[in-house]
Amino acid sequence: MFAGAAAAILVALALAVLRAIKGPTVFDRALAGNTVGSLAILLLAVFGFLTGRPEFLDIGITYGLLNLIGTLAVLKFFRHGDLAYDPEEER
Amino acid sequence: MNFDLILRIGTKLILPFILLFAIYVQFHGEYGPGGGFQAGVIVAAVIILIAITFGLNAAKRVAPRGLVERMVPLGVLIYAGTGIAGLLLGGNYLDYGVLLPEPVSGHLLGIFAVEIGVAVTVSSTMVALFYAFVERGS
Amino acid sequence: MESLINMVLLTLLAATTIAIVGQRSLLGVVILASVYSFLMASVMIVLDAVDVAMTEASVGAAISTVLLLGALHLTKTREEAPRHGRLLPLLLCAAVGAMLVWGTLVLPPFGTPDAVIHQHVVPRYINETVRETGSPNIVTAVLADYRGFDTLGETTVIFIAGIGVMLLLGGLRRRDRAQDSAAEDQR
Amino acid sequence: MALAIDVASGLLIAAGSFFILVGALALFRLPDVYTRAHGTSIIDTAGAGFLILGLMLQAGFTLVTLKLLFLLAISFFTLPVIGHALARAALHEKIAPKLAEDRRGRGRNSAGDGA
Repeated sequence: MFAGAAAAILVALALAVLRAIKGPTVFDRALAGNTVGSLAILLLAVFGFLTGRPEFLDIGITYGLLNLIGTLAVLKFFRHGDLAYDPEEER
Repeated sequence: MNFDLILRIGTKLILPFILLFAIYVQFHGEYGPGGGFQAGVIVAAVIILIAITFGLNAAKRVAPRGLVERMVPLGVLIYAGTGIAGLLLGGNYLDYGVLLPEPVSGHLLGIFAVEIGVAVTVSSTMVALFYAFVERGS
Repeated sequence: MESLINMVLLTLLAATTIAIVGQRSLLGVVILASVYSFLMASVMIVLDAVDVAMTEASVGAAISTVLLLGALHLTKTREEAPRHGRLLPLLLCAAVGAMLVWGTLVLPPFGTPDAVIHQHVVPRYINETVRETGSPNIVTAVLADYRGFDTLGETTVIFIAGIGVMLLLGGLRRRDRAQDSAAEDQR
Repeated sequence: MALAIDVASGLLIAAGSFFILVGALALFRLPDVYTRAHGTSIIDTAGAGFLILGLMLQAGFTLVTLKLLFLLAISFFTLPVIGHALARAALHEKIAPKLAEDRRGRGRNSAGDGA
Protein backbone atom coordinates (compact mmCIF):
# COMPACT_ATOMS: atom_id res chain seq x y z
CA MET A 1 0.00 0.00 0.00
CA PHE A 2 2.68 2.48 1.06
CA ALA A 3 4.92 1.14 -1.69
CA GLY A 4 2.25 1.85 -4.28
CA ALA A 5 1.75 5.37 -2.95
CA ALA A 6 5.52 5.92 -2.99
CA ALA A 7 5.70 4.69 -6.58
CA ALA A 8 2.88 7.03 -7.61
CA ILE A 9 4.61 9.94 -5.89
CA LEU A 10 7.89 9.08 -7.62
CA VAL A 11 6.20 9.06 -11.03
CA ALA A 12 4.55 12.38 -10.27
CA LEU A 13 7.91 13.73 -9.07
CA ALA A 14 9.52 12.70 -12.34
CA LEU A 15 6.77 14.42 -14.34
CA ALA A 16 7.06 17.59 -12.26
CA VAL A 17 10.85 17.67 -12.63
CA LEU A 18 10.49 17.21 -16.36
CA ARG A 19 8.06 20.14 -16.46
CA ALA A 20 10.50 22.21 -14.40
CA ILE A 21 13.24 21.39 -16.90
CA LYS A 22 11.10 21.94 -20.00
CA GLY A 23 8.79 24.70 -18.88
CA PRO A 24 8.99 27.56 -21.35
CA THR A 25 8.18 30.43 -19.00
CA VAL A 26 9.53 31.11 -15.53
CA PHE A 27 6.01 30.62 -14.16
CA ASP A 28 5.95 27.05 -15.42
CA ARG A 29 9.24 26.43 -13.70
CA ALA A 30 8.10 28.03 -10.47
CA LEU A 31 4.86 26.05 -10.57
CA ALA A 32 6.72 22.80 -11.16
CA GLY A 33 9.23 23.62 -8.44
CA ASN A 34 6.40 24.28 -6.01
CA THR A 35 4.83 20.96 -7.01
CA VAL A 36 8.14 19.20 -6.49
CA GLY A 37 8.20 20.68 -3.00
CA SER A 38 4.75 19.42 -2.06
CA LEU A 39 5.43 16.03 -3.65
CA ALA A 40 8.67 15.82 -1.64
CA ILE A 41 6.63 16.42 1.52
CA LEU A 42 4.26 13.59 0.60
CA LEU A 43 7.12 11.28 -0.34
CA LEU A 44 8.74 12.01 3.01
CA ALA A 45 5.59 11.16 4.94
CA VAL A 46 4.97 7.98 2.94
CA PHE A 47 8.59 6.92 3.26
CA GLY A 48 8.40 7.34 7.02
CA PHE A 49 5.48 4.92 7.10
CA LEU A 50 7.17 2.64 4.58
CA THR A 51 10.18 2.13 6.84
CA GLY A 52 8.01 2.01 9.96
CA ARG A 53 9.59 5.10 11.54
CA PRO A 54 7.16 7.96 10.85
CA GLU A 55 8.77 10.37 13.31
CA PHE A 56 10.62 12.53 10.82
CA LEU A 57 7.74 14.69 9.67
CA ASP A 58 9.43 17.83 11.00
CA ILE A 59 11.34 18.05 7.76
CA GLY A 60 8.09 17.91 5.84
CA ILE A 61 6.73 20.74 7.97
CA THR A 62 9.93 22.69 7.24
CA TYR A 63 9.31 22.20 3.52
CA GLY A 64 5.69 23.23 3.76
CA LEU A 65 6.54 26.37 5.69
CA LEU A 66 9.58 27.44 3.67
CA ASN A 67 8.33 26.42 0.24
CA LEU A 68 6.30 29.63 0.26
CA ILE A 69 9.33 31.84 0.55
CA GLY A 70 11.33 30.62 -2.41
CA THR A 71 8.38 30.76 -4.80
CA LEU A 72 7.29 34.18 -3.59
CA ALA A 73 10.85 35.46 -3.91
CA VAL A 74 11.09 34.24 -7.49
CA LEU A 75 7.70 35.74 -8.37
CA LYS A 76 8.44 39.09 -6.78
CA PHE A 77 11.85 39.24 -8.40
CA PHE A 78 10.33 38.51 -11.77
CA ARG A 79 7.52 41.04 -11.35
CA HIS A 80 9.36 43.94 -9.77
CA GLY A 81 12.96 43.06 -10.56
CA ASP A 82 13.77 43.84 -6.96
CA LEU A 83 13.30 41.88 -3.76
CA ALA A 84 12.86 45.02 -1.64
CA TYR A 85 10.10 46.62 -3.71
CA ASP A 86 7.40 48.00 -1.44
CA PRO A 87 3.89 48.64 -2.85
CA GLU A 88 3.20 51.06 0.02
CA GLU A 89 5.68 53.52 -1.46
CA GLU A 90 3.52 53.89 -4.54
CA ARG A 91 0.41 55.18 -2.82
CA MET B 1 -2.84 48.99 -6.42
CA ASN B 2 -4.02 46.19 -4.18
CA PHE B 3 -2.57 43.27 -6.04
CA ASP B 4 -1.36 41.12 -3.18
CA LEU B 5 -4.23 41.21 -0.69
CA ILE B 6 -4.52 37.42 -0.47
CA LEU B 7 -0.74 37.23 -0.39
CA ARG B 8 -0.49 39.62 2.56
CA ILE B 9 -3.29 37.93 4.51
CA GLY B 10 -1.84 34.48 3.90
CA THR B 11 1.59 35.64 4.93
CA LYS B 12 0.20 37.21 8.09
CA LEU B 13 -1.51 33.92 8.88
CA ILE B 14 1.54 31.75 8.30
CA LEU B 15 4.25 33.94 9.91
CA PRO B 16 3.59 33.07 13.58
CA PHE B 17 3.57 29.37 12.73
CA ILE B 18 6.96 29.64 11.08
CA LEU B 19 8.37 31.40 14.15
CA LEU B 20 6.80 28.84 16.49
CA PHE B 21 8.24 26.03 14.40
CA ALA B 22 11.66 27.69 14.54
CA ILE B 23 11.46 27.72 18.33
CA TYR B 24 10.38 24.07 18.26
CA VAL B 25 13.33 23.14 16.05
CA GLN B 26 15.69 25.07 18.32
CA PHE B 27 14.59 23.51 21.60
CA HIS B 28 13.76 20.07 20.22
CA GLY B 29 17.11 19.66 18.52
CA GLU B 30 18.46 17.46 21.30
CA TYR B 31 15.61 14.97 20.94
CA GLY B 32 14.82 15.05 17.25
CA PRO B 33 16.06 16.44 13.97
CA GLY B 34 17.07 20.05 14.04
CA GLY B 35 19.25 22.32 16.06
CA GLY B 36 20.65 25.79 16.13
CA PHE B 37 21.62 26.06 12.50
CA GLN B 38 18.22 25.03 11.16
CA ALA B 39 16.35 27.22 13.63
CA GLY B 40 18.51 30.19 12.74
CA VAL B 41 17.87 29.68 9.05
CA ILE B 42 14.12 29.45 9.64
CA VAL B 43 14.11 32.65 11.72
CA ALA B 44 16.05 34.40 8.94
CA ALA B 45 13.47 33.07 6.50
CA VAL B 46 10.73 34.75 8.54
CA ILE B 47 12.45 38.15 8.25
CA ILE B 48 13.07 37.60 4.54
CA LEU B 49 9.43 36.65 4.01
CA ILE B 50 8.35 39.88 5.72
CA ALA B 51 10.75 41.81 3.49
CA ILE B 52 9.43 40.10 0.36
CA THR B 53 5.75 40.51 1.17
CA PHE B 54 5.57 43.83 3.02
CA GLY B 55 8.66 45.56 1.70
CA LEU B 56 12.12 46.13 3.09
CA ASN B 57 11.11 48.91 5.48
CA ALA B 58 8.65 46.67 7.30
CA ALA B 59 11.38 44.06 7.71
CA LYS B 60 13.71 46.75 9.06
CA ARG B 61 11.06 47.80 11.53
CA VAL B 62 10.95 44.18 12.72
CA ALA B 63 14.71 43.58 12.67
CA PRO B 64 16.70 46.81 12.54
CA ARG B 65 19.93 46.62 10.63
CA GLY B 66 22.09 47.78 13.52
CA LEU B 67 20.62 45.12 15.80
CA VAL B 68 21.16 42.41 13.19
CA GLU B 69 24.75 43.43 12.59
CA ARG B 70 25.38 43.43 16.34
CA MET B 71 23.86 39.98 16.68
CA VAL B 72 26.32 38.51 14.15
CA PRO B 73 29.30 38.54 16.56
CA LEU B 74 27.04 38.04 19.59
CA GLY B 75 26.38 34.43 18.70
CA VAL B 76 30.06 33.60 18.36
CA LEU B 77 30.62 35.35 21.71
CA ILE B 78 27.90 33.23 23.33
CA TYR B 79 29.54 30.09 21.98
CA ALA B 80 33.04 31.06 23.05
CA GLY B 81 31.72 32.38 26.35
CA THR B 82 30.27 28.95 27.10
CA GLY B 83 33.74 27.51 26.63
CA ILE B 84 35.31 30.19 28.82
CA ALA B 85 32.69 29.54 31.50
CA GLY B 86 33.76 25.91 31.52
CA LEU B 87 37.34 27.12 31.75
CA LEU B 88 36.56 29.36 34.73
CA LEU B 89 34.69 26.59 36.51
CA GLY B 90 37.80 24.43 36.43
CA GLY B 91 37.21 22.27 33.37
CA ASN B 92 38.66 22.32 29.90
CA TYR B 93 37.58 24.72 27.19
CA LEU B 94 34.07 23.75 25.98
CA ASP B 95 33.86 21.12 28.70
CA TYR B 96 30.22 21.30 29.74
CA GLY B 97 30.40 18.74 32.53
CA VAL B 98 31.47 21.34 35.08
CA LEU B 99 28.76 23.89 34.30
CA LEU B 100 26.34 22.29 36.75
CA PRO B 101 26.83 20.09 39.82
CA GLU B 102 25.88 16.86 38.04
CA PRO B 103 27.61 16.39 34.69
CA VAL B 104 24.67 15.22 32.58
CA SER B 105 22.53 18.31 33.11
CA GLY B 106 25.69 20.37 32.70
CA HIS B 107 26.20 18.79 29.30
CA LEU B 108 22.56 19.52 28.44
CA LEU B 109 22.97 23.15 29.52
CA GLY B 110 26.17 23.49 27.50
CA ILE B 111 24.57 22.04 24.38
CA PHE B 112 21.61 24.36 24.89
CA ALA B 113 23.79 27.48 25.19
CA VAL B 114 25.95 26.48 22.25
CA GLU B 115 22.91 25.90 20.05
CA ILE B 116 21.57 29.31 21.06
CA GLY B 117 24.85 30.88 19.95
CA VAL B 118 24.83 29.07 16.63
CA ALA B 119 21.21 30.08 16.01
CA VAL B 120 21.90 33.74 16.78
CA THR B 121 24.92 33.90 14.49
CA VAL B 122 23.33 32.02 11.60
CA SER B 123 20.03 33.92 11.59
CA SER B 124 21.62 37.34 11.91
CA THR B 125 24.23 36.53 9.28
CA MET B 126 21.58 35.44 6.80
CA VAL B 127 19.44 38.52 7.42
CA ALA B 128 22.47 40.82 7.23
CA LEU B 129 23.50 39.24 3.92
CA PHE B 130 19.98 39.75 2.61
CA TYR B 131 20.02 43.41 3.67
CA ALA B 132 23.44 43.91 2.09
CA PHE B 133 22.39 42.37 -1.23
CA VAL B 134 19.09 44.24 -1.43
CA GLU B 135 20.46 47.63 -0.40
CA ARG B 136 23.37 47.31 -2.77
CA GLY B 137 20.94 46.59 -5.57
CA SER B 138 18.46 49.39 -4.95
CA MET C 1 11.80 -0.24 -2.30
CA GLU C 2 14.26 2.10 -0.62
CA SER C 3 16.86 1.36 -3.24
CA LEU C 4 14.27 2.01 -5.97
CA ILE C 5 13.37 5.36 -4.41
CA ASN C 6 17.08 6.12 -4.15
CA MET C 7 17.72 5.30 -7.78
CA VAL C 8 14.78 7.36 -9.04
CA LEU C 9 15.74 10.34 -6.90
CA LEU C 10 19.37 10.19 -7.99
CA THR C 11 18.33 9.95 -11.65
CA LEU C 12 16.15 13.03 -11.22
CA LEU C 13 19.08 14.76 -9.51
CA ALA C 14 21.30 13.99 -12.51
CA ALA C 15 18.62 15.25 -14.92
CA THR C 16 18.20 18.45 -12.92
CA THR C 17 21.96 19.03 -12.83
CA ILE C 18 22.30 18.57 -16.59
CA ALA C 19 19.38 20.96 -17.11
CA ILE C 20 21.05 23.53 -14.83
CA VAL C 21 24.25 23.25 -16.85
CA GLY C 22 22.43 23.71 -20.14
CA GLN C 23 20.20 26.52 -18.87
CA ARG C 24 20.92 30.04 -20.10
CA SER C 25 18.27 32.01 -18.21
CA LEU C 26 19.58 32.41 -14.67
CA LEU C 27 16.10 32.66 -13.13
CA GLY C 28 15.44 29.17 -14.43
CA VAL C 29 18.76 28.14 -12.92
CA VAL C 30 17.66 29.47 -9.53
CA ILE C 31 14.35 27.58 -9.66
CA LEU C 32 16.06 24.39 -10.80
CA ALA C 33 18.53 24.79 -7.95
CA SER C 34 15.65 24.87 -5.48
CA VAL C 35 14.23 21.74 -7.14
CA TYR C 36 17.67 20.16 -6.76
CA SER C 37 17.74 20.95 -3.05
CA PHE C 38 14.26 19.44 -2.60
CA LEU C 39 15.36 16.22 -4.29
CA MET C 40 18.65 16.22 -2.38
CA ALA C 41 16.87 16.51 0.96
CA SER C 42 14.64 13.60 -0.04
CA VAL C 43 17.75 11.56 -0.81
CA MET C 44 19.13 12.50 2.62
CA ILE C 45 15.90 11.26 4.20
CA VAL C 46 16.16 7.96 2.35
CA LEU C 47 19.74 7.69 3.62
CA ASP C 48 18.52 8.36 7.22
CA ALA C 49 20.57 11.55 7.53
CA VAL C 50 17.71 13.45 9.12
CA ASP C 51 19.60 16.48 10.41
CA VAL C 52 21.38 16.96 7.12
CA ALA C 53 18.04 16.67 5.34
CA MET C 54 16.57 19.34 7.58
CA THR C 55 19.54 21.64 6.97
CA GLU C 56 19.24 21.08 3.24
CA ALA C 57 15.51 21.73 3.36
CA SER C 58 15.72 24.91 5.41
CA VAL C 59 18.68 26.34 3.50
CA GLY C 60 17.81 25.22 0.00
CA ALA C 61 14.10 25.98 0.12
CA ALA C 62 14.36 29.60 1.15
CA ILE C 63 17.72 31.14 1.90
CA SER C 64 19.80 29.99 -1.06
CA THR C 65 17.03 30.94 -3.49
CA VAL C 66 16.70 34.39 -1.99
CA LEU C 67 20.44 35.01 -1.88
CA LEU C 68 20.87 33.82 -5.47
CA LEU C 69 18.09 36.19 -6.52
CA GLY C 70 19.81 38.99 -4.61
CA ALA C 71 22.98 38.20 -6.53
CA LEU C 72 21.02 38.18 -9.79
CA HIS C 73 19.67 41.60 -8.86
CA LEU C 74 23.22 42.94 -9.07
CA THR C 75 23.93 41.29 -12.41
CA LYS C 76 22.07 40.34 -15.57
CA THR C 77 19.51 37.57 -15.51
CA ARG C 78 20.87 35.93 -18.63
CA GLU C 79 24.10 34.04 -18.98
CA GLU C 80 26.44 35.12 -21.76
CA ALA C 81 27.56 32.55 -24.29
CA PRO C 82 31.07 31.35 -23.47
CA ARG C 83 33.78 33.16 -25.39
CA HIS C 84 36.24 30.31 -25.66
CA GLY C 85 35.88 26.67 -26.55
CA ARG C 86 34.20 24.20 -24.23
CA LEU C 87 36.28 21.17 -25.12
CA LEU C 88 39.12 21.73 -22.67
CA PRO C 89 36.89 22.37 -19.62
CA LEU C 90 34.80 19.33 -20.53
CA LEU C 91 37.90 17.14 -20.73
CA LEU C 92 39.18 18.57 -17.46
CA CYS C 93 35.89 17.90 -15.65
CA ALA C 94 35.71 14.40 -17.12
CA ALA C 95 39.26 13.66 -15.98
CA VAL C 96 38.66 14.97 -12.45
CA GLY C 97 35.40 13.08 -12.20
CA ALA C 98 37.07 9.87 -13.38
CA MET C 99 39.79 10.35 -10.77
CA LEU C 100 37.19 10.83 -8.04
CA VAL C 101 35.24 7.75 -9.11
CA TRP C 102 38.49 5.80 -9.19
CA GLY C 103 39.18 7.02 -5.68
CA THR C 104 35.79 5.82 -4.47
CA LEU C 105 36.57 2.29 -5.70
CA VAL C 106 38.72 1.58 -2.65
CA LEU C 107 36.10 2.80 -0.19
CA PRO C 108 34.21 0.18 1.80
CA PRO C 109 30.70 -0.56 0.50
CA PHE C 110 27.92 1.69 1.74
CA GLY C 111 26.71 0.99 5.25
CA THR C 112 29.10 -1.78 6.21
CA PRO C 113 29.43 -1.84 10.00
CA ASP C 114 33.07 -3.01 9.88
CA ALA C 115 34.34 -0.01 7.93
CA VAL C 116 37.30 1.76 9.49
CA ILE C 117 35.37 4.92 10.30
CA HIS C 118 32.83 2.88 12.24
CA GLN C 119 35.49 1.25 14.40
CA HIS C 120 37.25 4.16 16.06
CA VAL C 121 34.91 6.38 18.13
CA VAL C 122 31.50 5.62 16.69
CA PRO C 123 30.76 2.70 19.06
CA ARG C 124 31.53 4.93 22.04
CA TYR C 125 29.24 7.66 20.70
CA ILE C 126 26.45 5.19 20.09
CA ASN C 127 26.83 3.49 23.44
CA GLU C 128 27.69 6.36 25.78
CA THR C 129 25.97 9.45 24.37
CA VAL C 130 22.75 9.23 26.36
CA ARG C 131 24.57 8.36 29.56
CA GLU C 132 27.20 11.08 29.17
CA THR C 133 25.30 13.99 27.68
CA GLY C 134 21.65 13.07 28.22
CA SER C 135 20.83 14.02 24.65
CA PRO C 136 19.03 11.28 22.72
CA ASN C 137 20.00 12.80 19.37
CA ILE C 138 23.54 11.54 18.83
CA VAL C 139 24.10 13.97 15.95
CA THR C 140 23.40 16.98 18.13
CA ALA C 141 25.54 15.52 20.91
CA VAL C 142 28.47 14.95 18.57
CA LEU C 143 28.11 18.35 16.94
CA ALA C 144 27.70 20.45 20.04
CA ASP C 145 29.48 18.41 22.69
CA TYR C 146 32.02 15.87 21.48
CA ARG C 147 33.08 17.98 18.49
CA GLY C 148 32.41 21.36 20.07
CA PHE C 149 35.63 22.84 18.72
CA ASP C 150 34.65 21.97 15.15
CA THR C 151 31.25 23.57 15.56
CA LEU C 152 32.87 26.66 17.07
CA GLY C 153 35.08 26.78 13.99
CA GLU C 154 32.08 26.43 11.71
CA THR C 155 30.22 29.20 13.50
CA THR C 156 33.29 31.40 13.21
CA VAL C 157 33.50 30.58 9.51
CA ILE C 158 29.87 31.65 9.03
CA PHE C 159 30.61 34.83 10.96
CA ILE C 160 33.73 35.62 8.93
CA ALA C 161 32.03 34.83 5.63
CA GLY C 162 29.12 37.08 6.50
CA ILE C 163 31.44 39.90 7.50
CA GLY C 164 33.41 39.47 4.28
CA VAL C 165 30.35 39.57 2.04
CA MET C 166 28.98 42.56 3.93
CA LEU C 167 32.28 44.40 3.48
CA LEU C 168 32.33 43.50 -0.22
CA LEU C 169 28.75 44.58 -0.88
CA GLY C 170 28.31 47.45 1.54
CA GLY C 171 30.83 49.79 -0.05
CA LEU C 172 28.36 52.65 0.34
CA ARG C 173 27.69 52.04 4.00
CA ARG C 174 28.34 55.53 5.29
CA ARG C 175 25.85 57.08 2.89
CA ASP C 176 23.38 54.34 3.83
CA ARG C 177 23.82 55.24 7.46
CA ALA C 178 23.18 58.90 6.66
CA GLN C 179 20.03 58.01 4.75
CA ASP C 180 18.84 55.74 7.53
CA SER C 181 19.34 58.42 10.19
CA ALA C 182 17.58 60.95 7.96
CA ALA C 183 14.68 58.53 7.60
CA GLU C 184 14.66 58.11 11.37
CA ASP C 185 14.47 61.88 11.86
CA GLN C 186 11.61 62.16 9.41
CA ARG C 187 9.57 59.63 11.37
CA MET D 1 -11.99 -3.04 13.52
CA ALA D 2 -8.32 -2.94 12.61
CA LEU D 3 -9.22 -4.53 9.28
CA ALA D 4 -11.83 -1.83 8.66
CA ILE D 5 -9.29 0.89 9.45
CA ASP D 6 -6.77 -0.75 7.12
CA VAL D 7 -9.30 -0.99 4.30
CA ALA D 8 -10.40 2.61 4.77
CA SER D 9 -6.85 3.94 4.88
CA GLY D 10 -5.94 1.82 1.87
CA LEU D 11 -8.82 3.27 -0.10
CA LEU D 12 -7.88 6.80 0.95
CA ILE D 13 -4.22 6.28 0.04
CA ALA D 14 -5.21 4.78 -3.31
CA ALA D 15 -7.43 7.77 -4.04
CA GLY D 16 -4.64 10.13 -3.05
CA SER D 17 -2.15 8.35 -5.30
CA PHE D 18 -4.64 8.46 -8.17
CA PHE D 19 -5.20 12.20 -7.78
CA ILE D 20 -1.46 12.79 -7.47
CA LEU D 21 -0.86 10.95 -10.73
CA VAL D 22 -3.67 12.83 -12.45
CA GLY D 23 -2.40 16.17 -11.23
CA ALA D 24 1.17 15.43 -12.27
CA LEU D 25 -0.06 14.32 -15.69
CA ALA D 26 -2.03 17.56 -15.98
CA LEU D 27 1.03 19.54 -14.91
CA PHE D 28 3.05 17.80 -17.59
CA ARG D 29 0.59 17.71 -20.45
CA LEU D 30 -1.57 20.81 -20.31
CA PRO D 31 -0.64 23.68 -22.63
CA ASP D 32 -0.14 26.86 -20.58
CA VAL D 33 0.51 28.15 -17.09
CA TYR D 34 -3.03 28.52 -15.80
CA THR D 35 -4.13 25.03 -16.78
CA ARG D 36 -0.95 23.63 -15.24
CA ALA D 37 -1.80 25.54 -12.07
CA HIS D 38 -5.06 23.61 -12.14
CA GLY D 39 -3.13 20.33 -12.15
CA THR D 40 -0.94 21.52 -9.30
CA SER D 41 -3.98 22.45 -7.26
CA ILE D 42 -5.36 18.94 -7.81
CA ILE D 43 -2.17 17.51 -6.29
CA ASP D 44 -2.17 20.00 -3.42
CA THR D 45 -5.77 19.53 -2.37
CA ALA D 46 -7.18 16.17 -3.41
CA GLY D 47 -3.95 14.16 -3.59
CA ALA D 48 -2.32 15.48 -0.42
CA GLY D 49 -5.61 15.53 1.46
CA PHE D 50 -6.61 11.92 0.75
CA LEU D 51 -3.06 10.61 1.19
CA ILE D 52 -2.49 12.35 4.52
CA LEU D 53 -5.94 11.30 5.77
CA GLY D 54 -5.06 7.69 4.97
CA LEU D 55 -1.72 8.01 6.74
CA MET D 56 -3.48 9.52 9.76
CA LEU D 57 -5.80 6.50 9.88
CA GLN D 58 -2.71 4.28 9.85
CA ALA D 59 -0.93 6.26 12.56
CA GLY D 60 -3.72 6.23 15.11
CA PHE D 61 -3.89 8.78 17.92
CA THR D 62 -0.21 9.60 18.28
CA LEU D 63 2.09 12.58 17.82
CA VAL D 64 2.52 11.46 14.23
CA THR D 65 -1.17 12.13 13.58
CA LEU D 66 -0.78 15.62 15.01
CA LYS D 67 2.23 16.30 12.80
CA LEU D 68 0.33 15.03 9.77
CA LEU D 69 -2.54 17.32 10.70
CA PHE D 70 -0.11 20.24 10.89
CA LEU D 71 1.25 19.22 7.50
CA LEU D 72 -2.24 19.18 6.01
CA ALA D 73 -3.15 22.54 7.56
CA ILE D 74 0.10 24.12 6.40
CA SER D 75 -0.33 22.89 2.84
CA PHE D 76 -3.93 24.12 2.82
CA PHE D 77 -2.72 27.51 4.02
CA THR D 78 0.30 28.14 1.87
CA LEU D 79 -0.24 26.34 -1.43
CA PRO D 80 -3.37 28.25 -2.51
CA VAL D 81 -1.54 31.46 -1.64
CA ILE D 82 1.35 30.39 -3.86
CA GLY D 83 -1.03 29.42 -6.65
CA HIS D 84 -2.84 32.74 -6.42
CA ALA D 85 0.44 34.67 -6.46
CA LEU D 86 1.60 32.63 -9.46
CA ALA D 87 -1.59 33.27 -11.41
CA ARG D 88 -1.48 36.95 -10.47
CA ALA D 89 2.11 37.34 -11.63
CA ALA D 90 1.44 35.39 -14.83
CA LEU D 91 -1.59 37.60 -15.45
CA HIS D 92 0.42 40.72 -14.69
CA GLU D 93 2.81 39.78 -17.47
CA LYS D 94 0.29 40.04 -20.28
CA ILE D 95 1.95 37.67 -22.73
CA ALA D 96 4.06 34.60 -22.15
CA PRO D 97 7.09 36.43 -20.79
CA LYS D 98 10.57 35.93 -22.14
CA LEU D 99 13.50 36.12 -19.78
CA ALA D 100 15.88 37.64 -22.28
CA GLU D 101 15.23 41.29 -21.49
CA ASP D 102 17.31 43.25 -19.07
CA ARG D 103 15.79 43.05 -15.61
CA ARG D 104 15.97 46.77 -14.82
CA GLY D 105 13.87 47.76 -17.82
CA ARG D 106 11.30 45.16 -16.78
CA GLY D 107 11.34 46.47 -13.20
CA ARG D 108 10.63 50.03 -14.35
CA ASN D 109 7.82 48.84 -16.60
CA SER D 110 6.05 46.83 -13.94
CA ALA D 111 6.44 49.63 -11.38
CA GLY D 112 4.93 52.04 -13.88
CA ASP D 113 2.04 49.67 -14.40
CA GLY D 114 1.53 49.37 -10.68
CA ALA D 115 1.40 53.11 -10.04
